Order: sequence, then structure tokens, then C-alpha cells
Amino acid sequence: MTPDLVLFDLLLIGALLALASACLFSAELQRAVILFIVFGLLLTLVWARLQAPDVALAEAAIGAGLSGALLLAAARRLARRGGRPEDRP
Amino acid sequence: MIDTLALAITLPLLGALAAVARPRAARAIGLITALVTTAGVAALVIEVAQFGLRRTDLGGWGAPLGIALQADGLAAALLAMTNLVALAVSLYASDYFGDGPIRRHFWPLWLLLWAALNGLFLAADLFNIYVALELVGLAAVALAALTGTREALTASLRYLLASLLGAITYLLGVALLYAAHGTLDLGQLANAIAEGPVAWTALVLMTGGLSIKAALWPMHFWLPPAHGNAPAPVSAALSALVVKAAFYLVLRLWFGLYDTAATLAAAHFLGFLGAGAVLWGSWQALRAERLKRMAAYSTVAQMGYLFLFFPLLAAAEPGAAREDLLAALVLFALSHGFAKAALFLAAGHIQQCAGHDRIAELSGTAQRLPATTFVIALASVTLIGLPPSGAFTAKWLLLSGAIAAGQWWGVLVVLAGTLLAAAYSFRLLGRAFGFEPTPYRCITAVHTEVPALALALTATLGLGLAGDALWTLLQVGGPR
Amino acid sequence: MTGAALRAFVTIAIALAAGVLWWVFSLALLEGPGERLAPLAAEALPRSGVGNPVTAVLLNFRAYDTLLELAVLLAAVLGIWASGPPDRGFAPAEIVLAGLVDWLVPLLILAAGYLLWVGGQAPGGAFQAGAMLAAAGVVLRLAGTPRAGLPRGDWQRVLVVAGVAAFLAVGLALMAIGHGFLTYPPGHAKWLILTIETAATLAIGATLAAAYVGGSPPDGPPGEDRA
Amino acid sequence: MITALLYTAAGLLLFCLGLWSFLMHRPLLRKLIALNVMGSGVFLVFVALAYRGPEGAPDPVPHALVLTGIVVAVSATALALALGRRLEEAERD
Repeated sequence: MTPDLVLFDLLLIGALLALASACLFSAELQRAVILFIVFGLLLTLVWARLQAPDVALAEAAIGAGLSGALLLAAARRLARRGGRPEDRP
Repeated sequence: MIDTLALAITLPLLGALAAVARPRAARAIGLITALVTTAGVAALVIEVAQFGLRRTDLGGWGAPLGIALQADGLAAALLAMTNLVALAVSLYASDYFGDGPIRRHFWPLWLLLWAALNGLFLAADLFNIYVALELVGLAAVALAALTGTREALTASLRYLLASLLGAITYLLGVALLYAAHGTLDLGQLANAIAEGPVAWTALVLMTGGLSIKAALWPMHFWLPPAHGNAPAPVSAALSALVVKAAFYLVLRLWFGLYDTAATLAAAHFLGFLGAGAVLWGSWQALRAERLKRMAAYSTVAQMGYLFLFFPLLAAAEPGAAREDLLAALVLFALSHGFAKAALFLAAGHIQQCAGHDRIAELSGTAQRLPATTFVIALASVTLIGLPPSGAFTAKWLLLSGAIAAGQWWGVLVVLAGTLLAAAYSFRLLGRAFGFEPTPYRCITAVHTEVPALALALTATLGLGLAGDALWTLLQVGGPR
Repeated sequence: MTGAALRAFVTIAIALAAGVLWWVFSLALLEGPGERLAPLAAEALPRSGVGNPVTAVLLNFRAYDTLLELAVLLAAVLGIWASGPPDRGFAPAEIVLAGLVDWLVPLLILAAGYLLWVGGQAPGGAFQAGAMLAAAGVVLRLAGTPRAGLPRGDWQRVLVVAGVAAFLAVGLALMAIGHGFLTYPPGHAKWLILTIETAATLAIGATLAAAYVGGSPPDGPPGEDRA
Repeated sequence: MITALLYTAAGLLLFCLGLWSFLMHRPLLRKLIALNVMGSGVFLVFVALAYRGPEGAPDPVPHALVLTGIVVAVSATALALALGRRLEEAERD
């Protein structure tokens, strides 16, 4: 176990948690969705780092890609309709 | 080589596929599948009763690398109830939905739900349980949303979110056990698990997740609107079967997987929550203005009774007394399954004929729908726990167990719950026998009332008499 | 309890839970078996018919999980279909974008085929390949094809059930000839798995694309589906 | 081992962050994102405990479980969004 690998791990984990927090605490919905997609892409990197290439492929295509596309479409629709996007059940 | 364990899951799954591919024939496919599946499961239950524990290693790898299916007496008893209720629900649904567009959406989802329920009862692998739970959850939510009304959609979404939260919490518990023991097979884990913080945390995570799905008070908030706004056959399946499946898993975890490692204090905690469920659910049922809402709150209360057994079971020494308690618990669960399904089917009938299910305006039901009113009366006998129903025997054993263990709070809760159940049942029946004329709009075909009647009779008379057979069946694969 | 007090309570409770969780998970990791199922899976891999250990788990050792998972996907899309017709979709793409779509879609389909084929030996497989097909569908819908390249109603229904159907057909056929449900006979595992994976790829692609379209397929006489 | 411990801690933190967000927010989309982050946290725990150093081959079973979990998560998200859209329409009528 080399020290710079641990440093890389720490940086990766720090970035992952920071992105997750930014996404979950973001005031604006569309922004939160985009941050979620970026979070998914960073997670792909984590899977690759942990030697899980199959999971990385699936995460990029499904976890970040398709979930992101679905959420983004929903967020766009809410924004387009104006309405009160913040008080859905 | 015919593997009845695999058939119990694959038969309804095949039916679901056929119903998706051929929507115009969905009703016929659904009915045929219902009959064939019930026959297949009947064969499995008979096998268990005759030859004992059934187990099959799917893929031939065996645990821990592969996944196994397993049926002991407990699984067989719940499978029998589930498939009989599901058959009745299918027969009822084939008339209920008529030719409307909902029909073709109902059948494939319903058959998927059925397959997933059978899969859950037979599962012997923690992660397999997770996948089956999600299948149950998604299919149940989609079915609950079928009417498409605002109330139903809001309730279904809430149900979905609660169900997903429960599943993900359960999965974290699975991860912990896999980290600690390197296997997902229930049998191997039961031997490996030792007392300690790891085992307890995993139990808390898995029980916590499952008790959301089993609607244990105070995590029951999603149940009354979801069960109250679904189409009647779906409400029947949700209340009688789906919450019961989650409870079955809790039971398996506590008294199969953990057994010695589950502590008395934790069992008492679940018992207290059960007591809360009995009192709160019964009280809300008494105050409910709509029949289906009342039935849904009654489910919250009846699930509470099941958890009241936990402290008694944890305190009892292995032996005859404990087996009696476990059998009483199963008898209670089965009785409630049959009775609640019958009640919801009857409620659906009333709703279709009267155009509403407001309890205050149900006068004249007894004259116009005598068979349906009889069903409600029979179901009430079980929900209150009067003889000769199986629920009476079960409650009697629960009470004597609580007295023997000196748990007086349990005795009081059971008595209060019984009085409240009597109150809400008689409030409903009093209305139904009222004489004020009510504009009922339909003439009922007798055969549409048969499924509910059969279920109510099974709950009240059948299980009261079949107690001995159940006791014998539950010995298979025991002692747990 | 006031809202602020409740928030503080939940926050503190979750923070405590995080601490407890980390403690027990490190206990489990430090005192746990270390090896878990890895050696068993490695030992059984040569008999599984595929070279990629993850594919071996998904389609052989724990194939029953994957069967139920495809059923979950099916349940979701059935629930989506039951929720009424889809949105109108997007306006047709402009020339530049349309040109992009013209080569992106074939590329995604090629990638899907490659991932499916390579999944037996290297990272990839039915799920990743299916996701590529679905991505092609998403691109088509974004570019103004409302149905996202999916066939009309009846065929769409057949596609969506293909994965579970292939699984059941193989599993039940094996059971009928005496091998047990989903127990591949020695020497035949490879092509049986590839058959299932091909059907599953098509089904996953169609299902995910249909989920993105988000409404019932346009078939049957008008007015049969609720507006 | 230190790598597995680090990433397990990250996964648990993600789970708890997601849980907090799930309990604190009412809008459907927020709750769905929170659930997906919670799910990612659990998946990270699984993959972390499959990791066996830069030389050792990882345990493939948790990887397969996570793949299954990812597909289940996207199914649930898609169904929830479809129901949410239907609810919007029902509320507008």
C-alpha cells in the first residue's frame, strides 16, 4: 500500500462526499439533478478504482446515465410548468 | 423431475408474461394461471406434509455459492393461505374489473405479485429475499395506483417511497452479515451468527427495514391510504398477503436466523410497538368514516397482535409451550389473511353497488346484499376473535401465554383491542342492518359473491377446525 | 416537538447511527472471514461456461436472482404503462443534431453488441449492453422520435418479456429433461447463457427505453387506454 | 484492508447523508435522489468489502449483487417518476 494511493483514495472519497452533499443540499432542483449525475460519474471512477469494471460500466450507463436522464426530464417538466415544484408529496 | 418449489414461482411468472404479450386474452390467461398455480402449490404443501422439509439448489451449485429454495411447515402454511386467498381474489377480480382498461393492466401485475410472494415464502437466501421484496413492492405499488385517482396516486407514491426506504435499510443489514460471515444462505448464517454488536446491528437494520413494509406502528402511516384507495381485489391482496409476507420474514429472522442471539429486551420493544398498533389501529378503525379505510386500520391493529407474540416467544424455553405459541401466531396470521381478504372483497361489492363506501350511509345493505352482509359478519367474528374462529384459539393461547409470563400489559392490550374490534364491527353491522332506504343501483349476480363467502367461511369455520392439521404441519422443519 | 427541535433530533440520531454503523462494519471487516465467496467462485469458474466471474455469478451461480431482477424491471414498466399515455416528446432535431444522431445511434447499437459478446470473458454483459440499447433509444427520443425507436405495441410487449421468457424457457426445459431448474448440463452452459443474455439484452434495452418514454405503448383501438 | 475500511466509511456516510435528506425533504424528486444516494452508499459498502488489494482478484459475488441493485434502483426510480407525472396531471385537471 503506497502512501500516494491512500492520498488518491482520500481525495476521491472527499470529492464523492462533497458532491453528494452539494447535490442533497442544493437549493435548486435542476442543479441537484445535474450534481447527482456528476456524482454518478465520479462513482464510476470509484468502481474502477475498486477493481469493479462491470459495476463501473453499469453505473455509467444506468446509474448515472439513465437515472439521470429520467430525473432531468422530470425536473425540466416541473420547471417548465412553473407551479410549485417544492411542495410535491 | 418436477420441482414443485420452482413451479410455485415459475407458473405465475409464465402467466404474467403471457398476459403482457396477449393483453386481449389477459383475463382468461389470469384465471387459468390462478388455477394451475394453486394446484401446483397444493402439491407442494402436500409434499411437505408427507415427506417433510423440501429444499432445492437452483443451478445445482448449492449454498453458499448458489441459491436454494426451501419449504418447511411454516412456509407451507403461509403458502397455502396465500394461494387460496390469491385464487379467490383472481376469481373475484375477473368480474370486478369488467371490460374496462384497468383489466389488462391488472392481470400481469397481479400475477407478478403472486410469483414474488411465493418466492418470498420459499426464499433461503438474504439477497434473494431483497430482490423478491422489491418485486413485491413495485408490483404492489403499481396495482395500488391502478384507479388513477389523485388520492390513490398520492397514497401509492407514499407507499413506494416507504417501501424503498425499507428495502434499502434491509440491504445494508445484509451487507453487514455478508461482511462478517461471507455467506448469504439462511441456514449457514443461522449456524455462524454469534451474539455481539455486529449481529445485533444487522438484526436492527433488517428488522427496521422489514417493519416499515409490515406496517408496524408507528411506521404504518403509508398503509391506510394505500389500502383504502386501491381497487378492492388489490386492497384484499395487499392487506391479507403483502404485509403478511414482510412479517413472515421478520419471524424467520428472529426465530430462525437469530434464535438465541435475539434478546428479550428487543423482543419486548417490538411487543410494545405491537401494543401501540393494536390500540391505535383499532381506535382509528372505530373512527373511520369509510368502510375500506376502517378495514385498512383494522389491518394495522391485527398486525400489532402478531408482534405481541414476540416477547412471549423470546421468553419461552424451547419446548411444547413455545411451539404452541408459534402455532397460535401462525393461526392468527392465517385467520386474519382469510378474513381481511373477505372483508375487502365484500367492501368492493358494496362500493360497486352503492357507488360509495361511507359507513354512515350504508343502511339497507343487509336487504339488498344479504350474502355480502353475511360475509362481513363472518369476517368480523374472526377480527374480533370470537369462537369458533381460529383467531379465538390464537388469542386464547396469546392470553394464557401472557398470563403465564406475567405480562399483564399484554393481557390488557388484547382485551382492549378485542373490545374496540367488537365496537367497530358492530358499528358497521348496525348500519348495514338499518332500515332507512338507500338507493342501491345494482342487482348482483350470485356467483360474484362466492369468493368472498368462501374466504370468510374458511377464516371462521375452516381454520377453527383445521387447527390440528396446522399444528402437525408446523412441526416440519422445526424446532425453530 | 417543534420543527427545529425535530430536525435537530433527527440530525443527531443519524450522526450517532453513522458512528455505530462505522464501528460495527469495521469490526465485521477486521474480524470477518476475509476470503468470503471469492475462492469458491474462482474454483467453480471453469465449470460455469463463461470466463468473466461476474457474468458467471449473474447468469449461472445466482441466475435465479437475475431472473427475479428482470421481473422487477418488467413490473416497473407495466406500472408505467398503466399510468397512461406518454408525453408528446421533443421537437424534431435540427440538421446538425440529426447528423450527430445518425452516427451516434448505430455506434451505441454496435457498442451494445460488443459488450454482450465480450461479457462472457471480460467486463460487460447483458445489463451493460441493454443499457447501451436504451441509451440509443433515449438519444432518438431527444432528437424527436417520440417512440424512441421502439416497435409498435404488440412487438414492444413481446420484446419487454423476452428476457424473463428466455430464462423460464431454458430453466423449465432443463427441469423437464431432468437437470433441475436452471441447472445447465456440463458443456452446454456457454451457449445457453449466451441465448439468455441475448434475449435479456433486447428486453433490458426495450424496457429501459420504454421506461424513458414513460407511457403506454400506442396500440389497440383509440380510447382504450385512459387519457 | 485500509482501502476497504476507507470506502466502507464513505459508503456508510453516503447512506446516512441520503437518509437525512430523505427525512428532511418533501418533494418527490428530492426524496428519489436521496434514496439513490442511499443506495449508492450500500453498493459502495458491498464493493469495498469485495476489494482484496491491488494484486488479489476481487470477490465477484458482491459485484453481481450491486449490478442487480443498480437495475432495481433504476426500475423503482422510473416507476416513481411515472406515478409522479400522473399525479401532476390529476392535480391539474
